[in-house]
Amino acid sequence: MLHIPCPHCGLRNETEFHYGAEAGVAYPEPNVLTDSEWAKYLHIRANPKGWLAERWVHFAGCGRWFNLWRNTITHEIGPAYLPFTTQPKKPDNIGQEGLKA
Amino acid sequence: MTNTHDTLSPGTIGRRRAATFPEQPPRLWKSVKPKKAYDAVIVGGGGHGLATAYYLAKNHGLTNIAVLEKGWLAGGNTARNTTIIRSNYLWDESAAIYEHSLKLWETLEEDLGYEMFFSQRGVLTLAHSVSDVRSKRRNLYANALNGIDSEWLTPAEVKKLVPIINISEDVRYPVHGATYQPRGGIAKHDWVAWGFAKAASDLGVDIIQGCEVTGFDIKNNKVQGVQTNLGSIAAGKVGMVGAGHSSLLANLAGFSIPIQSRPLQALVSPLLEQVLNTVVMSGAVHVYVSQAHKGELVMGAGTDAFNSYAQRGGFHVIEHQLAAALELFPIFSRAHVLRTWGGVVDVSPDASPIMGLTPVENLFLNCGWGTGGFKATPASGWVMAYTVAHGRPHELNQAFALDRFVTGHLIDEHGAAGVAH
Amino acid sequence: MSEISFSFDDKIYKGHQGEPMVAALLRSGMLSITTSTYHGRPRAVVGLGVEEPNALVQLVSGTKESMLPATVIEVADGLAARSLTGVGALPELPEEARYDKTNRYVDTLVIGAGLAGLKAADEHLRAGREVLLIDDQPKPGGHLRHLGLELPASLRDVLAHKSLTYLCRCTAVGLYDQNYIVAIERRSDHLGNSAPANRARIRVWHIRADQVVLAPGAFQRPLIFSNNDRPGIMLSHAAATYVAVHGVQIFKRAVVATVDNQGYRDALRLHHAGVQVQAIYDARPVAEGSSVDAARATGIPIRFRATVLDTVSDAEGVCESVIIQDLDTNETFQITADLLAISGGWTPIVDLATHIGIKPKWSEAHAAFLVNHSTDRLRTHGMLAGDFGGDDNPSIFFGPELDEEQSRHAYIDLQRDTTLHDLRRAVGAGLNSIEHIKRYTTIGTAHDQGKTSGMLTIGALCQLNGVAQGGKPGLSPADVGTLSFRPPYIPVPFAALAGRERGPLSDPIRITSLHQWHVEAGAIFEDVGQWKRPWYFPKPGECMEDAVRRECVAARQGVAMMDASTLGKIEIQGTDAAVFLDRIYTNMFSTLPEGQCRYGLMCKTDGIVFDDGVTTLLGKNHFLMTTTTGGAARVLAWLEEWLQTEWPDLKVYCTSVTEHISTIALVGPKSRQLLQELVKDIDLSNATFPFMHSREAMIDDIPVRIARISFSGELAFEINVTWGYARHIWERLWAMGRPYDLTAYGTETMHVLRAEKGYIIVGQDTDGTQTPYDLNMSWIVSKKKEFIGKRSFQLPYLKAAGRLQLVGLLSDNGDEVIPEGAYTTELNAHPDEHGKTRHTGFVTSSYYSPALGRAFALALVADGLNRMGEVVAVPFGKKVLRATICDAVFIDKENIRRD
Amino acid sequence: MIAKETPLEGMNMGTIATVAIRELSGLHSIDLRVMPGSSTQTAVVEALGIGLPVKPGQVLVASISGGSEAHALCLAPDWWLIVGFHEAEQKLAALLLENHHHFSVVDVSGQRTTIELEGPKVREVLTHLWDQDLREKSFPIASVSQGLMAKAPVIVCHIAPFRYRVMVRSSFALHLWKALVDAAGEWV
Repeated sequence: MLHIPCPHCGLRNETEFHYGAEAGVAYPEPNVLTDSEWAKYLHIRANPKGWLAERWVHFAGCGRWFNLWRNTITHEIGPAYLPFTTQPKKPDNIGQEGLKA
Repeated sequence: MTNTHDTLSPGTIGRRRAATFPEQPPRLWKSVKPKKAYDAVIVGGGGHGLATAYYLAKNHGLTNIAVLEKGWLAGGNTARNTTIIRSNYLWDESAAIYEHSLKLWETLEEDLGYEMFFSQRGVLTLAHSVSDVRSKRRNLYANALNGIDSEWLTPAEVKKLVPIINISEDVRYPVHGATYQPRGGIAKHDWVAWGFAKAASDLGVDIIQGCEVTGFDIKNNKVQGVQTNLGSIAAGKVGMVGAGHSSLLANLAGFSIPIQSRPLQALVSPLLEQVLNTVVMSGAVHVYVSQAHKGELVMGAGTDAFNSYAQRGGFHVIEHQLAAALELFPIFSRAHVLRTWGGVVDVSPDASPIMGLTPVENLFLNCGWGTGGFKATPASGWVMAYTVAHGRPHELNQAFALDRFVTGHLIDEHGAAGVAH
Repeated sequence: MSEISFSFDDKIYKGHQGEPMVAALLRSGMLSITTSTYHGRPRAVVGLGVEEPNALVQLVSGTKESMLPATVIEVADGLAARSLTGVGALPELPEEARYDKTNRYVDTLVIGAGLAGLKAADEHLRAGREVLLIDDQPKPGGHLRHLGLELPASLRDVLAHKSLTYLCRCTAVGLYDQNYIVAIERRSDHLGNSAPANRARIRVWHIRADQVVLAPGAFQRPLIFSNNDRPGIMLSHAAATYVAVHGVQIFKRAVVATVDNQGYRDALRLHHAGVQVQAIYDARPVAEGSSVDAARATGIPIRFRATVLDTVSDAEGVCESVIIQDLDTNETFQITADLLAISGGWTPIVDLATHIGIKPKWSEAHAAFLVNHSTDRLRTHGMLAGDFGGDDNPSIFFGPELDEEQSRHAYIDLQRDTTLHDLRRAVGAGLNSIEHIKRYTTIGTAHDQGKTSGMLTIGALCQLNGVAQGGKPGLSPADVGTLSFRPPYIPVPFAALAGRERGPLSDPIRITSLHQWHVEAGAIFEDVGQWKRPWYFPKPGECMEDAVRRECVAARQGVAMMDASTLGKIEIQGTDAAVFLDRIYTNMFSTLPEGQCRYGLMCKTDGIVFDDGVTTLLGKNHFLMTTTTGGAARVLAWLEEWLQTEWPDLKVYCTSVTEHISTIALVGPKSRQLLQELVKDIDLSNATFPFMHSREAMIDDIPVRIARISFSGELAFEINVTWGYARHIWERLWAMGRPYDLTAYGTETMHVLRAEKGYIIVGQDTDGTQTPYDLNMSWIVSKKKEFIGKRSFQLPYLKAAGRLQLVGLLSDNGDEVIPEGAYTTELNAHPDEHGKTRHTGFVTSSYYSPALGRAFALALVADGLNRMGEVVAVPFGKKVLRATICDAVFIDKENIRRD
Repeated sequence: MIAKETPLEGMNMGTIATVAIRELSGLHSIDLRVMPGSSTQTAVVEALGIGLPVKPGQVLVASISGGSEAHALCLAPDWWLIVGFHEAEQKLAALLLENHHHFSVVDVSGQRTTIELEGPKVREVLTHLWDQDLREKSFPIASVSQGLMAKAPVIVCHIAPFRYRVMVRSSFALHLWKALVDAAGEWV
């Protein structure tokens, strides 16, 4: 049960959120893209081992979308940030529970 | 060797000893150090990778090959799944490969000369609502046309087959019926991998553990070999069969694939007297349960919602799953959760695997099996061996090519068939 | 302590209220309490708590728990248990106990109320923090309790602190990310018959702590020698505790085999309790410390570099004498003993720490894996952190070298009956990972999850690999690594984890404002997601088919009404609302005049139909969107996602009003006449209130919004009213409708009526692979604007020829309703050599139509729109029907009836 | 006047000595959406005549005409639920017609019903079903939070000492009622 920092409501349990995969993939101008570029937008999202900037929506709370740095190996949670704001830099391992990514 | 193991259960209440396993052969496989070069290298020593190596050697005569496993052999999803085997998939393309797999399962123990506790005890897939019944029946009709054994059972027939199931109308999601595939069943997951490993090893395949691929040598868009923590290994052909880590391997080779890695959890109970001789699945309430040979209940959950490589998930997923299980099987209330664990499954957008060629010549891909890869182990190895050997897909994996995401020809198993366990 | 009676294997025993069941059994002389799982060897209790591998029982009384170690069962009056051989049984009796769950947030959670845990709690309390202290024992004190000692006064004060909550009988079973802990509190079993009926038997605690302190203590470990499983062989700490604290007097002559000073301490306790300790055999070359000195002073013979090699049993298999080996000379000798007390060192309980991925580190000095961890969030204390206290200087010794035959009886995992020989075979088979060896031998997979056997396995592998490599020392435990520990720390009943989510509470049941009316009217319900919707309303004696036909006829010929309240409803307001809807829907909404309604279809970015519904322009920049029942939450989330993450510049707000507005569909040629009797303030005639228009009106002074929307093709009105007045409106209509024979209908009739008109149900006539074109709805795809999903229509496969297209299907035999889901094939299709028959599509909806007087169906058929009039086969079961492809609209193609 | 029905029809149980659970019938409520800090928000506040709490999670209690109390609940940065203020819509009607103001007002009185819990055991009952932090320091009086209770979407308000309100979607109300009664099993 991840404890996720909603920028508006504070820390809440994972069950109040829905996951939205990689953050920062903007909706492209569809009609200038080749089929393969369009397919990339439709289907391909980053899946790194380590820190991932990803989207979450606090569906059971304030209903707002936000972005979050999270480590996919250690489940460390990094900073959250709002859409259309500057992305905080990728966190160093903050050593939560002493784990190293 | 099929269908003989279930009779071990006395089926009566009373103290009994647990069933035992037969003795293992004196040697399973040789652990070796990598050579400088191979004709083909398979990256990933799970069930699929080992099966690929075995069929490359057996069907295609390629024996100068190596399987590279970064951890311990078959320690990934092969060791972590709930071992359900069935072929009653909705879409023709899926049905074809899973049925091919089931046919291979039916002779696999003889073929490999190795016992795997493959037990065709039947798989029940429950329907809990009017729309659930509709889609399950469609599945049934599709199976009939594809030559796959599948029957429709009424709630009373379900009860007859699995007496401990609660078919009362009063439960939150009552049983409205079920599809039943009698040829479906389970096998002992570790032994399946070990069987392939032993057979491949016996045919001269090098099995190399603790060997992590850190890069690909690619020249003129053609793969030349792999870099590993144990040094560079030249290879004429490379198959990527890395399950949860597929997208990382693809990135190392310079391309992206539509894969997200998710935790998938499962659990097991202590040994119990036999109460369940059939595999029971319910996508609607997230229950996948069988009782293994020795007597433990083995249950699968759904995937956790987020990407993770941690091989663990949230406990709420387990709690929810048990609540659902007790609605169906009140008798389980006194069973215990002994152990929970998680795997890393690679999920594709249409919940179907991705198999075949990649943008890099002589580099082949097999991934995206999501929650359902165990049952496909033999066929996956079979068609990947063909693909690696011939440099083109087998007819059974043609439809599962990477380019389907560009053409739009998805094989959407979660749209209609529910969860692909 | 009051004396009580309990039964074990149908015999009555006396015990002290609250003492461990094994203590009472041992005191009664009951030593061998079961036989082993596979080998059938007699077995007795070995340990003190959850690490116990042998003494498994099933409760026959109370909740009939399927499997528990008798070491953790507190005896109470009326308790009844029976022995198990490692295989539990599930009684087919209803579970009547209550289970519950609770959530707790706390500054500091301390796990373990031994000395280390209590001291940590004290520190945190002094720092002004709130502390939750949980411990799996009935009383605090940890090892002190096993020594029969009271807590020092200072620690009693800790327990009394106002900022401390102490939960006994509460076991932390899992440590999860961000300091989330699941703990299991046993609340009533120890009370026996006097437990209150409404008391939850087990409470699951979901704890989130800013800081977690792990002070779980350690298990004593056994040694590996031949016949090390015999009754009479016990961990020394357990033996001494049963004898010295619980008054067990069945042992006369003891031998202690040790690798650390704990063996001396326990030897002293046995000695002081009157057991004749014949000797202490210490595998170490030398030992120092106060306990060693004290043992010497009592005159107990001590022999170094000696350990136990084998045991000899009596006819019952009980330990009678012990064979000791001199480790330097390999000489052996035999000594009689009815108690062999083993002290193989300590194994700190690393389980919880490893749950979140912390790797324990091997410490040579402690001969143990430790987790020495100190961060802001998580700290380890006590033995886990290496604070073994006392004067210990343990040796890394797991047992003497054993030959082939001896290894066959040298048990590593008592529950699984796995021996050193099994390990040898595994290593010989080429396995070198401890995970492989575990899987090959099944060591560590039983009820105790290897609490005592795990470390023995590691030790044995070190030895075996040493031998294999032709010299000593072989591997260090650090090279082998630990087995992975997974939650839960102890087995947890399914029932506890299901908690309150049983029966009707297992998943929410959603009901509409009219639900109670439907119940009273005898409706049969269907589950649609979490909703209960009336499926049909049978009159007495009617079957479903009868009821549905009657309801259909009423709607087409008279007037009928249904509860459509489950449809999702979303208010969409703002100056950009129309622009927004144009992007969301495939068709145009910016051209919709005020007061009018329009059907819309939405796709996902992949071009696949996702939801549909009617949207009304209520006023300037103010829309009311309806969605499918199942799609309500999905669609609102979809709208919000685009607004928030792609188009924040659009001035649009969306608000769900699904429950605020109840919807009653009044359908049929007589609906206008009936409704007009209730609606006085507006004229319902077609001229002033045309199709797809919406009007505000009053019924009995209640404001309603009426829309001329028809999902049946009939003249129909949708009456929208706030939840609290819905039942009044419904009942008024019902009363007024009596002369019209107003008929209530359910979802099945709704499906028939809409299918007769070729109206799709997303999710039934689509399966997640259809574009609007496939549904013969090119008319709804705007060419003039961009919208979500449009680009994907250009993908090769989505515009390819031969796609499945929605058509009608009429079977030759009009009485036969084709099964939904059945596939179509060419007329002369036959199975190929693989037994496969090519199909051309499938039936999505199929009903008997009273209006048509025959059965009809909708189907998705390859290239179906170009194959009108062609005959296809529909095989199912043993039957093959013939059916003709036709237009999907079966009734009133000219749309005359709706006005 | 025709009586308005409520999802729980004024059901109540328990006792204030441990915990009392009752439906509060007929609370009027509107959803207000407006950009925080905008001139429109200023205009809305002025028209309403009551303030709006600034941060999600805050509740502002305002006296309104007739001596009754209205509660303004901040649910998200641009989202308020205003409870017990019948004239709110009317007060904002004129403003809605002004083109340059972007905000929305929706009557949602029927969307939810309110269950009030009161008594010394109230927190114990709630913590059985509510996985959010109810400690005074995290959720003091005049706090509000949205979440899931027994899987039903709810808004929880801390109204007064040992008194909480749970606003639940009407379709889930009976389910939640049963869950609360079950959770209170050891006290009522």
